[in-house]
Amino acid sequence: MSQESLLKVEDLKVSFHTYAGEVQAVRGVSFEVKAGELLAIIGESGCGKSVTSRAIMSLVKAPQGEIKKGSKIIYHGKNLLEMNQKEQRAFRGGECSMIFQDALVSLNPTMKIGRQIIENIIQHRQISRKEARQEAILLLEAVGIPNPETRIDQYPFEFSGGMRQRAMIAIAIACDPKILIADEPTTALDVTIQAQIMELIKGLKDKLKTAVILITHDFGIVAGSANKVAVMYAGQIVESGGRDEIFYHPQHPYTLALLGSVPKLEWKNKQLLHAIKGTPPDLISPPKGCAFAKRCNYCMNVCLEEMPEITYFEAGHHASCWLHHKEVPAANKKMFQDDRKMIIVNENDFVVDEDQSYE
Amino acid sequence: MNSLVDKRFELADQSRFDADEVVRPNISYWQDAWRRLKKNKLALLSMAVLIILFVMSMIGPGLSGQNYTTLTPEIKNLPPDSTYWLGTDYLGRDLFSRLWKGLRFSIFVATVAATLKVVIGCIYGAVMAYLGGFVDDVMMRIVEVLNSIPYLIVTLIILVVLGNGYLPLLFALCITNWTSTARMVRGQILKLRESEYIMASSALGASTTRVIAKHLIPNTLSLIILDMATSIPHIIFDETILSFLGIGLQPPAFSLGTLLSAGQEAMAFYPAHLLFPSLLLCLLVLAFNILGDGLRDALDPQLRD
Amino acid sequence: MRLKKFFNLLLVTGLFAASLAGCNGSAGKSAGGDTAATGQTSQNEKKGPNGETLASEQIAHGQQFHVITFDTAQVGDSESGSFFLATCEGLFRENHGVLENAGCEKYEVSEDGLTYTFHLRKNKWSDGVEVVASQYKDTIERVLNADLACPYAFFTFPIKNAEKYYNGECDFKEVGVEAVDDYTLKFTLEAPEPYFTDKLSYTMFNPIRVDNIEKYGDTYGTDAMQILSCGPYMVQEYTASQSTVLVKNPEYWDAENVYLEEIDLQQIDETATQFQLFEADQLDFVAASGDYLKKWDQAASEGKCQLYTNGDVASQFFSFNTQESSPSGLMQNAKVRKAIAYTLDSQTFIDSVYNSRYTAAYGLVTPNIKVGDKEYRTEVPEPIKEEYSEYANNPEKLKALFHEGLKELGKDTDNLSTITIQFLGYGESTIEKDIEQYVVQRIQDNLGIKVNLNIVGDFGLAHSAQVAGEFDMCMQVWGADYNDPMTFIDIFRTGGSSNYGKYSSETYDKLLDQLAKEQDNEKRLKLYEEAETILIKEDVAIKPLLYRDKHSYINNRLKGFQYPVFGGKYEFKYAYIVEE
Amino acid sequence: MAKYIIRRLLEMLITLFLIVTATFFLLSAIPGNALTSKIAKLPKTVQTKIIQKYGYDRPVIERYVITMKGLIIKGDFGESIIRPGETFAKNLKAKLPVTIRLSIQQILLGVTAGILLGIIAAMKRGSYWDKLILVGAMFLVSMPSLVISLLLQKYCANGDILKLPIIGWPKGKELWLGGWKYTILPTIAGSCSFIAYYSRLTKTSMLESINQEYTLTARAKGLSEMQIVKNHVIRNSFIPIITVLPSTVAGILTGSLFIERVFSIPGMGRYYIEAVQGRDIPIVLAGTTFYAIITVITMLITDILYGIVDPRIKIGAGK
Repeated sequence: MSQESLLKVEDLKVSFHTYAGEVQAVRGVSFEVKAGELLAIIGESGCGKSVTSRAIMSLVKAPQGEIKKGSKIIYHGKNLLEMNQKEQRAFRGGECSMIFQDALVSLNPTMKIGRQIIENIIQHRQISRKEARQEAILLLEAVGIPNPETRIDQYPFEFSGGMRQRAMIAIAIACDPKILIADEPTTALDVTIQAQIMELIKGLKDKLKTAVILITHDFGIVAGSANKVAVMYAGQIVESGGRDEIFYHPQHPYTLALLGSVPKLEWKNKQLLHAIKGTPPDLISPPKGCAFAKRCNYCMNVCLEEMPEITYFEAGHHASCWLHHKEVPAANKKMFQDDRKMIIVNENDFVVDEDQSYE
Repeated sequence: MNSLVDKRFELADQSRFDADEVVRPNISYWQDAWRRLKKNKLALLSMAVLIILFVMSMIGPGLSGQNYTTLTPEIKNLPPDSTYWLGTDYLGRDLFSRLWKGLRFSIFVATVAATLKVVIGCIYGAVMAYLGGFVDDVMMRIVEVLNSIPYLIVTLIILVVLGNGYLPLLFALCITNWTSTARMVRGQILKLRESEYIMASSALGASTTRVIAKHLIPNTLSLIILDMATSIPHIIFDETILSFLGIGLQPPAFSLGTLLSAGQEAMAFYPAHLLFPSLLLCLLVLAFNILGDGLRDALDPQLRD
Repeated sequence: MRLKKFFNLLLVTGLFAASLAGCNGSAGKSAGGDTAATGQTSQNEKKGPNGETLASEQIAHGQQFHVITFDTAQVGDSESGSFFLATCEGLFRENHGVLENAGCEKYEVSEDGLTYTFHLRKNKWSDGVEVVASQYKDTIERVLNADLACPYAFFTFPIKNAEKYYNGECDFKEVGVEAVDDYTLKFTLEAPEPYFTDKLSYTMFNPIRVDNIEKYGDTYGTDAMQILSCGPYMVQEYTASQSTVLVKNPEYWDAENVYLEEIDLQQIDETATQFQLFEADQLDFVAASGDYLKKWDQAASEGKCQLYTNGDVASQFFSFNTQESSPSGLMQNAKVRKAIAYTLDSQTFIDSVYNSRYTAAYGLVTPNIKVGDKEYRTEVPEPIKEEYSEYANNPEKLKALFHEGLKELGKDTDNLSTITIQFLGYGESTIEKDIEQYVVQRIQDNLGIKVNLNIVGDFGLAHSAQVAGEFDMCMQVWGADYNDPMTFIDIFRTGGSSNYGKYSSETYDKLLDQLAKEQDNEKRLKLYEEAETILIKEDVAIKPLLYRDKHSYINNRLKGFQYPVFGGKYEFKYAYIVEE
Repeated sequence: MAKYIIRRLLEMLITLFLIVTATFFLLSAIPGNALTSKIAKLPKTVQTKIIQKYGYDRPVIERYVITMKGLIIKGDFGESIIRPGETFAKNLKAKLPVTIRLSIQQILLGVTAGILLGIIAAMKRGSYWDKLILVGAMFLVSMPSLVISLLLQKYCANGDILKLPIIGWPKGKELWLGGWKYTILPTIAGSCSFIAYYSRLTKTSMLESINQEYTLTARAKGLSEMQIVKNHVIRNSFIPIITVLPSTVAGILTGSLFIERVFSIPGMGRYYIEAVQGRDIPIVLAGTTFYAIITVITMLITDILYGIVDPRIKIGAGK
């Protein structure tokens, strides 16, 4: 952990200007990621996790999208947001690349897979088209696509869903990026293929020492692969820490609620799935207190009025919740802890598969 | 102190608020579309222009109080003055009044013909899509044949068989235009029928009527509205062309097209006779076009964020 | 749209009745005052027929003729006629309204008026072949070939046995045409016809070259380049609907009196464009239209161009449906018809809606039509001019007359507004159609009855409605086919094909029969007068409206250019360009 | 592929047959025919002969059979009724080059300028350029081509600004190339609506492509805007453009009627409309067939093009 962080995001704020008003999609997010580390950002859809990843890639489109002043995305000591176009482009695809959610729409339907990979290689490396093609074949092979020589000249619609996502990964890793952002890479795929894809990403991380930012809403995926987890809600990180801390000692009611909503094999008593009541707040006019307050079982008066402070726990684990305030009555805290015990029945819930699953 | 602390950290009364209330107001598709349209200044302006034009076409002919139907050659080709605001035409009729009266007919023809076209097209398209198979093939072939016969012949024949007047003209204008709507509706319904949410809703036991009412119609409606908005300028032009060829509306009835073709004959000496109808026609078509564009932007769900 | 103009032409002017020329009494007058006489030889190469200084470049610029066919036998319109006036020489050629010998040097008519002997001039085709009498005979044979169905075949019917041969009832040998020798041509007629020579001046009677026709077979008549010329000019270049270049024909017998070296014709559809080009000296002559009239009349009076006015031989009138089956069922009564007819004054009408262009008509036969050498219209007063003035602007008198008529029909009513009559209108342009409303207004204002105006914008439809008698009154235009009042009077013979109102009068028919036999021009004049009066004044089968006219502007540098009354729209033979 | 084209051509024959039949009977149903004006004032004997010559004394069905027989045996619909001896083929030879050149020039100018402007508008979305193009296109599309032509004639031809001929068309040796000054005004007048239409279409289609996820992917690869537009957006946004091209091509044939009339150009459009108005059945039938063949063939070409541009579409793979 002494390692220097590769990418550091500080107080990232992103807004979108829509007809209805300014949507504050990301409201002061900070995190960092080190080489060879996998950071999972988890949250419901619309919580700003994808926007965060796109902000890192400078893919937030003006004029609707705006990265607020004071936001910093520091890579190798340089603020990406202050780089010029050319440097940004070199960073995108070269230093940092991205795997998108739905490969079907994220690949150009009218361009052969090979060209889409080669395009990326040529853009960032000084090699000929012919060499790039060889490279592309190797890449396809590396991501587990059979017959890469023929596949390279096919169009995306000729690929199956899993194959497409593999091709997408091949594009992403074509230039040996230092950072890889995977935005819900497996959402559109079925379970067995999900596992294969995740294994592939994990393998890359270990082999190439790539830093991976995994955006997902699925704890199951996080459990098997993440080093660190950040839980996002309504444009903010509400809890962040090492995987085990988040899974076994969640400190934020939202994290707990998310964990509660994951079905578990070993639930014996026919517990119902804990759905989280309500829906996320409108980010055009975010609540002045805790954004989760109105959906929270432990909501206190203060939660509705003031933003909670950040409470730090063990190394790197922190959460923003009033429950951890020293003046909170023990009864309230106990309520939370009891619920936590009930939900996290078995400590092995999420680790079962870690060693055997993806084989 | 305790009491103070207690109050702040007391559990909030959950019944005081509804977790769902925080939800951003659930704007329906149409509200959303309307909201988008409202943001489009140009579209709003054109809507205002259309309303003004519509109102003027209703009250305009009587506004100057001058005669616009009786031929009084003694006062023909007068320049604009305080009595005849835009002057008189080649037979001494008040141009100002005629302009609005002609506009009334053009608007009337365009909207009614567009509506008719859309209705016929929808029914035909829906029947094609719904019945499918052999019937679809035959009906598509009919559309194909109709598309390949130049509309002038079809129009001529209709005007001949049904005679002169408003109704035959309306009928002729819509009959030559409906095929595109039919094709579009057919395509859209076929696409929707395949789509997952419709399958899902039929699987959940929704009746056919419900599927049609709840899914097919709303999802086709935006396309139909767009189709109508874009056909109106086309139909206005078509009507003009027919009048110009002398097979459209016959005097004493007249439209902007008739005024335009009469204006063209008088152009060299009384440019105003061509200028004003042209300007009005341009304005009308322009407003419809811009509104159509605005509607497209507003109704296209792809741009919704 | 050109076709519409073509329809208009057919409608307005008959076959050869050209669309413009010489009203206002006598033959065409040009403000430029060209009184060129043919046959005069130029004393000096640089001098024109009247001693003017000729321009070094003798090129005239005109509008493309909308030629429908290049087969003389099929010609039935004045546009095609214009083409053949320039490229062909018939027996006669019209010069300032007078027929002059052209293809024939002289001719004799027998006492009984049945035999015509023509002595031909020595003339050559553009390929050097002599023009001979048998080529004229070939023409008659070809025109009478029923398989070709030539529209104006009936012009040859006065020739002995011609109609029989046409109907396949006899051999061609029996037809009264004979090429006595190469330069003598003889026609024998069925019955005397005083205006036979007038008919002979038409395109259809031009000599033909059978060898040339056979050369092109079925395609003959479709391309100007196929035509062999025996007239003043020949075709050098022709692009359909676009342009034609005619050049002087050196083989023409009168070539030394042909001044123009070249005639460039170009298609210009829009009137505005025509005037734009005329103003820019790129077009040498242009027909007046609409409001251009005022501007260019003014320009002509200032000497900026030459004004050419002349009456056209076309008459415009309303026909009343004289049958009981007419939509209103009232039109069989002459008093009803008269009351309606007299609501509208022709003079006020043209003053109001036509800028006083054209001539107000109170009769059927137009000016410029002759009986013998006398002009009919100057000899015979218009039948209703006087009577009309009694009724002019007198609604009470008109209504009384109308009631009288209704009483005779047993359909009198106090409330005239319950009566509706059908007016079948026809017009090419919006303006023409609009004008018909004026008529409606006059009838409604004066009689208080309702007039339902049904304007048909399509010729075919209008004609069908006319033939079917779906009208109480309909607008009709008739262009003269030949230079005799008969061309007009004959329309209303019982059962005539253009007698849409189905007018039928024994007296009238009898007069027509009498006329067919009568050779004495004085007597014929009387008979015509009688017939016209019965038709218009007594029976009111029609209401005359106006006589069309020719009204054109010619560039100052172009002299001697003519608009003939018959045979074609333009006559280039006598034209020349002067130095300005 | 070949099989597909053959099948399509066979289908085309059926469609053409239906079109010819429909046109024939529809035209025959109207009172009056091409002879009406020709014979209106002739005596009855001659009228009968002429009617017989063109077979109008026979029942419609018999005329139809004769026409179709003629079509099969001689391959044409016979000669014009209005202009004796003239056939459609002969006119086609003279007038088609004119129409084709006019059409090509109009389409080239209209479509390329339209697409270019559309691309500019899409790439500079929200800028003054975008607004200018939008407003300009709106004006052009809202103005009748007649008015545009008249304005051009009035202001570009009389030497004030430009001195261009206001009428005429190159002929003879210059039929295909040369005589450009004659073609400038008609080409501009005729292409205005295309410029307007295609610029709007291109812009919409481009924006749609730009909003697609794959554009984001391309951007994530670090490609420049130019590269993205060139490599990813254009090809995809051309698909809808290609689908409307054939209707443009087919429509221009009769669509340039006003242009041909105002500029006195001897093209097919005018010829055809005149034939329709004159009920010259042989010519109308031939013209309609010709028009339909062009429509069907352009549709076939579009389908093939479509397959080239969009690999997802397989030509000939069923419906």
